[in-house]
Amino acid sequence: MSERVLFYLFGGLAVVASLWMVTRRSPLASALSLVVAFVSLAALYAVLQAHLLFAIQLWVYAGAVMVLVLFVIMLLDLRAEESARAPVTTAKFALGALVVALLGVKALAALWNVEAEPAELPADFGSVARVGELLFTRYTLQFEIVSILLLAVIVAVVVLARRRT
Amino acid sequence: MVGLNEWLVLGGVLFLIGVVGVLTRSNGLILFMSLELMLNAVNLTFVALARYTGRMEGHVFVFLVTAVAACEAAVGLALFVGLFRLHKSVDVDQLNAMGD
Amino acid sequence: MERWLWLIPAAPLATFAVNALLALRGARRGAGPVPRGIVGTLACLGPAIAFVVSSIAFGEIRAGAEGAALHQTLYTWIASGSLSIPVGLRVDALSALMLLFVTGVGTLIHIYSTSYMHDEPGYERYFAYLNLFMFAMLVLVLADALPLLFVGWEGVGLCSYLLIGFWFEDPVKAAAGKKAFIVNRIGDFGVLLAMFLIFWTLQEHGAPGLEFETVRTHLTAFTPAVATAVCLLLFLGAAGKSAQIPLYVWLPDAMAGPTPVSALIHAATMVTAGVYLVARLGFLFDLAPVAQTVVALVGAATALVAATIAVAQNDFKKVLAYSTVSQLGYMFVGVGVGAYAAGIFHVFTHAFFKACLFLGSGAVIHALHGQQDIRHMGGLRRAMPRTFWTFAVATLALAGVPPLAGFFSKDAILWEALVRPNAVLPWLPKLLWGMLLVAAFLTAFYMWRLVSLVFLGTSRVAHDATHHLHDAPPRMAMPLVVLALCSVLVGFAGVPRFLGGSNWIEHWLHPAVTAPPGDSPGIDADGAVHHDTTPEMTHALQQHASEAAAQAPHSAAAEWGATLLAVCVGLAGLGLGHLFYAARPQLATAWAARAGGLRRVLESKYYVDEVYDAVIVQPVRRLSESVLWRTLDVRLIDGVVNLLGGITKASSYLFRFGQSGYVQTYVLVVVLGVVVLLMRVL
Amino acid sequence: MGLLSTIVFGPALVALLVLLLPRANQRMVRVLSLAGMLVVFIATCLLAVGFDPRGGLQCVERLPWVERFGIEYHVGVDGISLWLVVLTGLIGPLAVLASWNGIQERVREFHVLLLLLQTGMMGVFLSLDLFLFYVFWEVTLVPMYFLIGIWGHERRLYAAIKFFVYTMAGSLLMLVAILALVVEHQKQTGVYTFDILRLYATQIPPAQEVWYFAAFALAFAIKVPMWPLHTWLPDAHVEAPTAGSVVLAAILLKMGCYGFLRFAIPLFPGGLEALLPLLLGCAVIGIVVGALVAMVQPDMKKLVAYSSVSHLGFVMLGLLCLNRQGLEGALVQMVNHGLSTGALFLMVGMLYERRHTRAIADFGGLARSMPWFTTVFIIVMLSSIGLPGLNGFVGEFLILLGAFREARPFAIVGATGVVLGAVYMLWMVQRVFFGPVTREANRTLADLSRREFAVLLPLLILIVVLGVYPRPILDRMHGAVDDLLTHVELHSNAERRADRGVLQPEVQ
Repeated sequence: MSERVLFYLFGGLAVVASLWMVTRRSPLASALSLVVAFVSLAALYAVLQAHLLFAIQLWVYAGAVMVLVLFVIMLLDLRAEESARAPVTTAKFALGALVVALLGVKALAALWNVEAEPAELPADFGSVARVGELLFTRYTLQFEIVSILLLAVIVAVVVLARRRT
Repeated sequence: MVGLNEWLVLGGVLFLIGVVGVLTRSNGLILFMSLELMLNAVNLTFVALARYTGRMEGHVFVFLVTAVAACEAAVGLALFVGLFRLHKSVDVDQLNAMGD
Repeated sequence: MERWLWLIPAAPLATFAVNALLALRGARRGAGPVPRGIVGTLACLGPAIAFVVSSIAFGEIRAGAEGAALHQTLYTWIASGSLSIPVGLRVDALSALMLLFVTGVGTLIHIYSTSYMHDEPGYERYFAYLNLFMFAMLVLVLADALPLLFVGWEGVGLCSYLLIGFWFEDPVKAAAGKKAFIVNRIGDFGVLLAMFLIFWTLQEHGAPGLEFETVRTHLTAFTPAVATAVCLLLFLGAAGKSAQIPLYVWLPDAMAGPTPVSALIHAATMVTAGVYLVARLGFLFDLAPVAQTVVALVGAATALVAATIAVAQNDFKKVLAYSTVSQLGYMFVGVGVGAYAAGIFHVFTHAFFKACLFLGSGAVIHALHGQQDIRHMGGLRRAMPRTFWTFAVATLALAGVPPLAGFFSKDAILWEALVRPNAVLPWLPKLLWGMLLVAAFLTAFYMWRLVSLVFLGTSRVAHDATHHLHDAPPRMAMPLVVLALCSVLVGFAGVPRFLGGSNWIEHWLHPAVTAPPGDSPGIDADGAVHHDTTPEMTHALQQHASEAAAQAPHSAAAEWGATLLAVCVGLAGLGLGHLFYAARPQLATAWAARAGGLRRVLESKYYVDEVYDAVIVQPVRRLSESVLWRTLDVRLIDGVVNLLGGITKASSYLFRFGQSGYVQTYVLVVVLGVVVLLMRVL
Repeated sequence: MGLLSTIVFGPALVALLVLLLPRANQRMVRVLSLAGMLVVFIATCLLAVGFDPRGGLQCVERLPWVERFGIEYHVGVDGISLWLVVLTGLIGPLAVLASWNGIQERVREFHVLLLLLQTGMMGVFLSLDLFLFYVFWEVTLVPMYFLIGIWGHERRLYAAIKFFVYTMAGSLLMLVAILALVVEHQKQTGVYTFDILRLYATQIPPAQEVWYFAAFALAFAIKVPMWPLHTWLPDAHVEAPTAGSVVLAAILLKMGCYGFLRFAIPLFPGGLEALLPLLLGCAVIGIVVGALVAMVQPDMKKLVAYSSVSHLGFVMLGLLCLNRQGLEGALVQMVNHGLSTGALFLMVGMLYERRHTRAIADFGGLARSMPWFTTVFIIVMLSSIGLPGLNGFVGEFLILLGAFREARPFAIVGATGVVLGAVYMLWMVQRVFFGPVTREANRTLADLSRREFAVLLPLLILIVVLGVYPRPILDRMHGAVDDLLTHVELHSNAERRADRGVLQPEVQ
């Protein structure tokens, strides 16, 4: 029973925070609401027995990425801009809403109709050891590719951020 | 037990919220955050499916997606910093140098 | 000896290489000058070695049997399919004679140049060009096949271009060089096509090759039509190189070059290459009476026209140039009527006296510091006796005064032109003879006019130039004297039979210029060609033809008469020239005033250059510029291309609206795409 | 990696290395590029030395690429491609040397593109797989486009786009024909293959063969360029930097001629037969009109460009004749044109570096201030107008000799190009080098520097040596030319065979 409670609690929190994020005029507010959404999602991962991912979600998303975002927002000092313009123009919003509605009706209906029974889980499901085992056996190549990608990004960011003299 | 369909719909809703953000917001940073939200919605779907199939591959993919998202965040934000230096703005409505 | 033939062209080539490097080194700023003595000696050494080797070769052929030849193949130049062009050198009677005077006169002129060009800044360059010319000319003469001859042929043209434009800073001189090259190229076009025609004709006959000997031994391959085509094409080339109508216009302009060059290239050697070519392939021309007729007629017309122009020229060298054109016409009449020996004989004698005349003119111009206008000369006899005497001897030789060289050779041509029957135009021999006689008269007249105006009478030399007047210095005088002596002596190589001589030169050349017995179509007395005769009959007919031409029905008395008439005409010309320009100058002025129009036409060379310019050069330029380039290329073809481009560009404007550059528009499109997909799938 | 792969990919490899160099170190970039080009050139020389003159494809390398469609990495060299490869190898280092001072901006990018272009050209000449060939064919397009578009002169964009669109338009049609041919071959034999040796055997109905041939011929004719598809050439040449002009004239144009020999003619001999009069006509018109238009150009580079149109007309005339002399003449002439026109563009570029103008009217009397330059220029000019004893004559002579048998009227008209060639070249030389010095700036021009002389010297030596002794080149062609002729004769109709008698042994 607690699972259903947790689902609605954190699921609802995530949805509300997301909506809040999309509609805020100030990027700072948006970012903070997104942190809330990410934390809620982390909680949901825990509900789904994904222990490692729970940790990663907290560290990487709610932690590292969002700190980075906040840092940039503050660095750029975007207050001047946020007051100058409406967050969303009406036409744009109408168009977006229409498209999303079209997409949403069909897609959500389809998703709602999916039926499945939860599987029997082994004891160590979602543990670091299991994920690590997969990563270093079947998905080594993908793992290595990501590591190279990270390396490339480090170089790229250094190049991009360097001030031209 | 929460049904798989509920998890999926939750993921779908989050995703759609992200889409709305990408489509409607002109502030580049918020646009970027909406994108992150969409990625997370997909991640949620992965994790839910892993839970209901009992297979761990979903977790691996979330792991990889997270790594890629982190990369994207780093590069994307660096680009925004660069853009802001150039135009004093991160408003994507004003960025159409490719158009004309 | 055969193994050393390559030395003949190699010697001047080597000295050319050294002098060219010295010239280029001298052109570098700051390089010290090379002593002129070294350069000059080197330059003379090349042709001198060639002369020595040529003399040895000549002696060897004289010692050999009739028709003997030296032959050396160096390597295969081009090989493709059945075509194989070896670089082969061949010395037979004809080329040996040519070699001898080319290297002999060439050496003399090199020696003369060391003095004449001494104060020129481009001394090394000059000798490099001159050596290169010797090389090319010797290749031309030594070649055993048409392609190699063509190498020399174009090579001498190139050197002529370079030497005419030697003083390149003068645009007129540079243009003269260019004109010479281009007009020669028109002729080369003919030679090229002739080569192709010969090759494929022989290929069908199973004997692909371009060697003269191959042609000579496969004459049956040539039908009259093909032979005529080949010969006319070759003659186009010969007319270009040897300045015949209509391609003679470059030679007078070529006088822009240094005077020794005019003597060597534009009088003695290169310009006679066309005559040499016709004589070399004489056996082929014998098969093409139509072509022969054309050659003879063009030659006679050139001889006459050029002589009339020479009468009215006031530039020392131009007079000599037109005289050369006219004499070349004589030679072509000789080879055109089939009297190759007579034609080559005139080439031979002409080389000496015309070289002497040009070098004499060079001595005068040198003494007068570049003055070439004969109206500003006169009375130079006293100041320049050596030059005067040698010049006078050469003039008399040219005028055909017996027993100087020109008398024998000119007379041989006149006589052959009169007695050789023509199958195409029966009345041609008499016409040719008449034209040549008139030309001979004019030649004597304008030459003595020249002598009178330059050396006789009173001096009209500009005052400040009179102090520096000097006779030719030793190194210039020596060649003059040698050449003058030769002008006296070389004629005795061809003393005709009726004067008690043996006509050595005809016997000497006979085996080289005629078809070998037994392997050629027959020619009867009328010059008509029979292909259906057996070899024996052919041989008999040929014998008959040559004997008929040589003796019956003309008696020695007729020959005596014709010769006397020619001599009288020459003397009359000289006399009239003396009367007009030395004895009673006012007569000349009066006549010139009376025929002012004629004089203007002659002075302007019949306006031929102007006509060519208006009829050919300008229209072609205008066509190229305004029609082919600006209209066809730029407007039409590019117009179509740009139109297509424009259409594409215009249609792309339509699609550009989609490419707004706004990120969100793109995202919207993507999402819409997903919507559409979902609609279909779900 | 085999010799041919080294030759093809060597330059690309060097390009990668160059990319790693620091941007600021221009000298290093130049030295490395030069070294790379030289190594490739030495490799091509080794290829020529080890070449078996008896003919046949040699040094073949073969690897599967896309097996499902029978696409392979298949390279090999024969007597037809050999000398073009060597010429490409030779021009490479010269192009780098020629840009030593002239290119000062984006040096690294320039050399990378030059090296990539080298790879593309080598690939075109060595590919034996139609797909591979097409890839390389297009690869050459891109670097050239940028070379013109970035480092060109005033109207560079117009010229670059014109060049690109012209060539692209032709090659797209060729791609269609390639695919159609492969499908046709698959229908007949059941296998997909792009191997030209196997495609040679495809039987195509005569009615369609013409269209196949036309599609290929259009692509190649644009590249050659044949009149009237030549108008991109003057613009591209005039606007390109010196190295670009040199490579364009010396190598890129030959790709068109080579395409005819390797692909269009042996694949569709029947198509050639049908279109022969048209092509011959265009070739001959190209000779004459190219020369006439060259005559009146006020711009030196444009003049040389139009002279290329004329010279390439000769090449086409020779190779369309399909007899030994004509074909071998055309092959020799391709090399000769590469040497002489390459040298001419180099020298015009040197003048441009000194005076920043190419207008003939801005010069005059240069022979006084630049005697070495003038000497070299005149020698090259003489080679270009086919003076016997220099290389240009050998090709022209063989071409006209061959054409004189197969297409006599065309040969006669074409031979007038010999006269016209002399007219425009001599006229230009007269106006540029002779006469009085009319502009003060021309009085003190520097003569050839050591580097410039080093660039021209190899060309000069080859111009003289190949004129006096062209056999090393000719002898290695005979085998390949015989193979080609035999193939074409076998695949064209019997009537023509009897008429031409090329299969009958010629009397040696």
